[in-house]
Amino acid sequence: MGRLSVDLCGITLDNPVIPASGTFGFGYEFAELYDINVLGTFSFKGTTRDSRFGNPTPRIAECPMGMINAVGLQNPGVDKVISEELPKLKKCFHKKVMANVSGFSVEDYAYTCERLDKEEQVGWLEVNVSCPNVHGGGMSFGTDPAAAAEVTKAVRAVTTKPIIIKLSPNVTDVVSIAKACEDAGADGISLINTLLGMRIDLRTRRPVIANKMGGFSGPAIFPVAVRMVYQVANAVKIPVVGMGGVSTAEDVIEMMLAGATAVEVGAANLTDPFVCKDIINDLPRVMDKYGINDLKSIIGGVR
Amino acid sequence: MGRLSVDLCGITLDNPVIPASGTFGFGYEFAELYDINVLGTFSFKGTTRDSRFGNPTPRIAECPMGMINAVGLQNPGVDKVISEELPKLKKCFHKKVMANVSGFSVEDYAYTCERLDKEEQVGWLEVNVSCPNVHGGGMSFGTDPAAAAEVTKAVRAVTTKPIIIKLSPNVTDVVSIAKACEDAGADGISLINTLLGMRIDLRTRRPVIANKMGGFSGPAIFPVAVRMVYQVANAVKIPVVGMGGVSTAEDVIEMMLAGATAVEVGAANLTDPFVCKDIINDLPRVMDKYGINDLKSIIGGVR
Amino acid sequence: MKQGIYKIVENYPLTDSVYRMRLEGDVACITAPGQFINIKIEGMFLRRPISVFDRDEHSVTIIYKVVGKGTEAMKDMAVGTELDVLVGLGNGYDTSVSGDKPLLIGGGVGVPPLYMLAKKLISEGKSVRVILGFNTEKEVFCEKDFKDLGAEVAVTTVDGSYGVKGFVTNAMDVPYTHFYTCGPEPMLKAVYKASTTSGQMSFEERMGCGFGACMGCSCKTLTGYKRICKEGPVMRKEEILWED
Amino acid sequence: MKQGIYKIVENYPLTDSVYRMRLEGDVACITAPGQFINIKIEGMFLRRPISVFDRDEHSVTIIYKVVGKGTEAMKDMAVGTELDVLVGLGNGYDTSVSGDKPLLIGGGVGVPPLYMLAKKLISEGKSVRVILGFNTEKEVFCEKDFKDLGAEVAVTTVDGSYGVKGFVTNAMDVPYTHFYTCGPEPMLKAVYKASTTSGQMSFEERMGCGFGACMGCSCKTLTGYKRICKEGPVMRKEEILWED
Repeated sequence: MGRLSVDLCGITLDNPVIPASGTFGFGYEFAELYDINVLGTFSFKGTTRDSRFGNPTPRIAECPMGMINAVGLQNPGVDKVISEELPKLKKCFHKKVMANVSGFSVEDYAYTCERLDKEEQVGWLEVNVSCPNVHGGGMSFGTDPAAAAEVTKAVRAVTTKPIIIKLSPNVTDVVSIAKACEDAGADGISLINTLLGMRIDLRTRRPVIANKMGGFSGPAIFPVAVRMVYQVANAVKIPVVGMGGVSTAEDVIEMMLAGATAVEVGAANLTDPFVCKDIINDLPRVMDKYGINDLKSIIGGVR
Repeated sequence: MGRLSVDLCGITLDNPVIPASGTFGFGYEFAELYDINVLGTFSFKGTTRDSRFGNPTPRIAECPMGMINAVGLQNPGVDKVISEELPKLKKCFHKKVMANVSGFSVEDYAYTCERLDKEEQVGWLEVNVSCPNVHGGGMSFGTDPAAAAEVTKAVRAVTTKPIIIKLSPNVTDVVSIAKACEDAGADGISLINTLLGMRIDLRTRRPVIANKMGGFSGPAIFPVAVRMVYQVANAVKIPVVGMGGVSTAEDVIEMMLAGATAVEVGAANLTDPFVCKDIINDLPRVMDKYGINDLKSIIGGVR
Repeated sequence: MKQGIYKIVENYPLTDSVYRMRLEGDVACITAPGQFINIKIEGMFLRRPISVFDRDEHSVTIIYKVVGKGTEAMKDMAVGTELDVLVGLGNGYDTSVSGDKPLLIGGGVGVPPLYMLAKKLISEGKSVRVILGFNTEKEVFCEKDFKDLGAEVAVTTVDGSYGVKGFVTNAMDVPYTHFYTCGPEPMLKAVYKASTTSGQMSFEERMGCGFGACMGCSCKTLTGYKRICKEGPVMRKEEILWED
Repeated sequence: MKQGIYKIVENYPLTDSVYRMRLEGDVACITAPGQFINIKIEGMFLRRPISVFDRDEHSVTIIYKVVGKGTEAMKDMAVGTELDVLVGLGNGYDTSVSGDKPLLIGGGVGVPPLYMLAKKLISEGKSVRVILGFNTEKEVFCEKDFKDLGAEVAVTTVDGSYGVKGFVTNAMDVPYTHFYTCGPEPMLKAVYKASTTSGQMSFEERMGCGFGACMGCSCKTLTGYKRICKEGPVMRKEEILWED
């Protein structure tokens, strides 16, 4: 194992950098830009039982150091993901991929995860109980410890692959939800999903986003993400995947010091398509600068 | 009443611009810089029953488009505020001031508010149930509807001045808390207080802030603030004072469209001491640009 | 698609709010008229997508309207400034199906992408007619550019202060073999209705990435869901599904 | 305090990481040595407080160390760049109590504010001795500036590569009437302990506003709570309360 490598739920990552779900499609668009095998892994576009178009447009709003999106889980449904997307991905990506799953009922989650469990290339199931953009959808599971635990149990029953539960920051007590997921059999926690935000167009006096509110991401939310990663990492024994506004190698290190075993990069991929590759290339220099020999040695290293 | 004026709980403000508590001291420092009577009003430094030094330093951290503070309610205590600070303020400010109050028990809040109720210059009591920087302090009252209602009732019993409850954004359901305060007799709601955030110094591998976490404010949090103001303004009948990242006349208008009757300006005062004066001067031009004749006509005007 | 650093070599106003900017750098991946570039602007999080007006061997020219903070910043940029730009985005117009008398219809800031298209069609020996629609005389731009290419140009203004009074559709009663259009959605709908041949229409939408990653600009078509930034911005008339 | 736009007229390195910058503008409100200015830097939220090295009629000179993103950006700023700066912040040193043989003790980036102080003391006819402490020879700066004023200068380096080997306290065994110091907190503590007279010490703290509004930089003293940015940065030896 190299100085950048980490172990995430029993699978070795060459480095901790993981493009986040919804910002990297199913990988092959980015494979036209660079060899995506340089990545630790990536989390593919949030997949549901059935095909979804998602929300009406506009789905995107500019914010200071960030953006709001309200895509609403557009995806072709799990069957097409398996029959069409994964074969395309296999041609350009030779590592385990993280399968991101959303649902509208406990049964939905179990159905989708059961199918993805059979896919050899899927290394981890990242179970999103925190999408802010679907009414009556994943979000409600992520704001209540009991509901999040119920989803975790249902998924646990249908897969032996590592389950990582992706949590929402839009809650009073993220630690209680993380602990409930751990107790219910989760192998890891990833956080934070987007903050719920809104912008209004002064000209039209309408919300910029057709769906009114949406998920707020980008460097603006980094301090909230570091805080929640720190809180959760200090409360659970399973690994934490940190995300939220990460866009530099320094941010990756800060997240890992806070307690993250691996780090997802989201919105930054949309404004700088090469950002993950650049972060990976930059990490050794930044590690040297801060006297870090082996990246895994700093996980949770904040004093 | 001019085209900028609004009515806040029965008191006319010449304009809706209010420097937020903790960023404007007791006013007289800023009075050396400009005539603070141009303001709608301002909310003075969070006052508690007893004198407090607050948290150890460092109390401040830089963030992308924002900052974290963990001052921890440093103030001379309500008796000295009345005997020393208010007389100084009276010399330079001839309008009603908003008294910001924090506490560590329901009795604390009532004690402090009862004393401030007798002060003629105090126009409104802004009751902060949301300070993130005091352990076992105001924050816990602001994360539970019943506790927030209890504080509201206790304060209601000791004052006839308008009570504005200042809410935290670090909650799952801000609307239920706002409604509980309204039902308990609040005359207004102000939000959002700071988001809980954290930064880590890569050199020292310690949190930048001595208290580890602190309140995150600045333009970065504006989209979260607009969202919560919109949600609360659509759920309660009492006026909402919007704040969180406001730094321009455009931001004031966006907040008012979202539902704010008046708008507090916080962190921006710290990086640009003249910002509130500048916003007030700039408002007529920006109103003209967006076809707004009378500012109060746009309150809650988002379609 | 290519990400690169491009240097501003021209940046000047055409009207009160419309500016023309030329950027020097590697433009090899701009392969079709109707594509766009996506510009990173200091202080903005999202890039600003702007359609390509023209390209030569070493530079790309765009024409943009000042509508918000991003374009406000662009208009004040000095010649010599270097910008981080994604170039060669979107599908662009297909000239192979134009027939010999294509009609190009642009409205406002929908006009610029038609210039490189007209140039290509004319180089292919086709007889190009262009309709440029504006609100009023002082907003008119680029008429001469199209005339200099050898296109037959009609200008319409809503208030009749210049050219034909009314909308672009008031000038569409001419013979043509295929149409190409770009402009605000109400205009696209009107052109769609008034058109009597096959055609291609370029759409606008708020974008996240501009290169197909985020699904921010998806739309429904008769041939499935498409991303305006990737499978678009140009759609065939036959596949368009108007909502509401 | 005054907020104004100041133009960079000089900006050059003194050592690998220490830079000297001169800013032109209204400096009338810089009234005492030991005050600081607070600079707005594009892309940073908080201003960067930097102590004043010197001022003349129309400009202020600062010497700053590159330690993070803000100062990293400053070192790359071109002459001619205009900056939004708050000037005339903090109390500054009081020269009226210095006696005739004041001792000035600076460590690292604590050295610069002592320059304007030395200048003022010398102009008042006092005999000024200065101790400048650094880690190693290549980090030494400003020795000549102080000598040119007519001060007696001793330099210490921790590794002995230049001047007296050791800490500033190794050079304090001289007669003096009052001391003035600025530097990292461990040095201030050592000077406090080693000193045999009254004195004034300048403190550093992370600041929010820099002008007394936010209580971000408060400290406890024997005479009550003080704001480093407003009642400080200079404290009297007699009032200092060392915590932990």
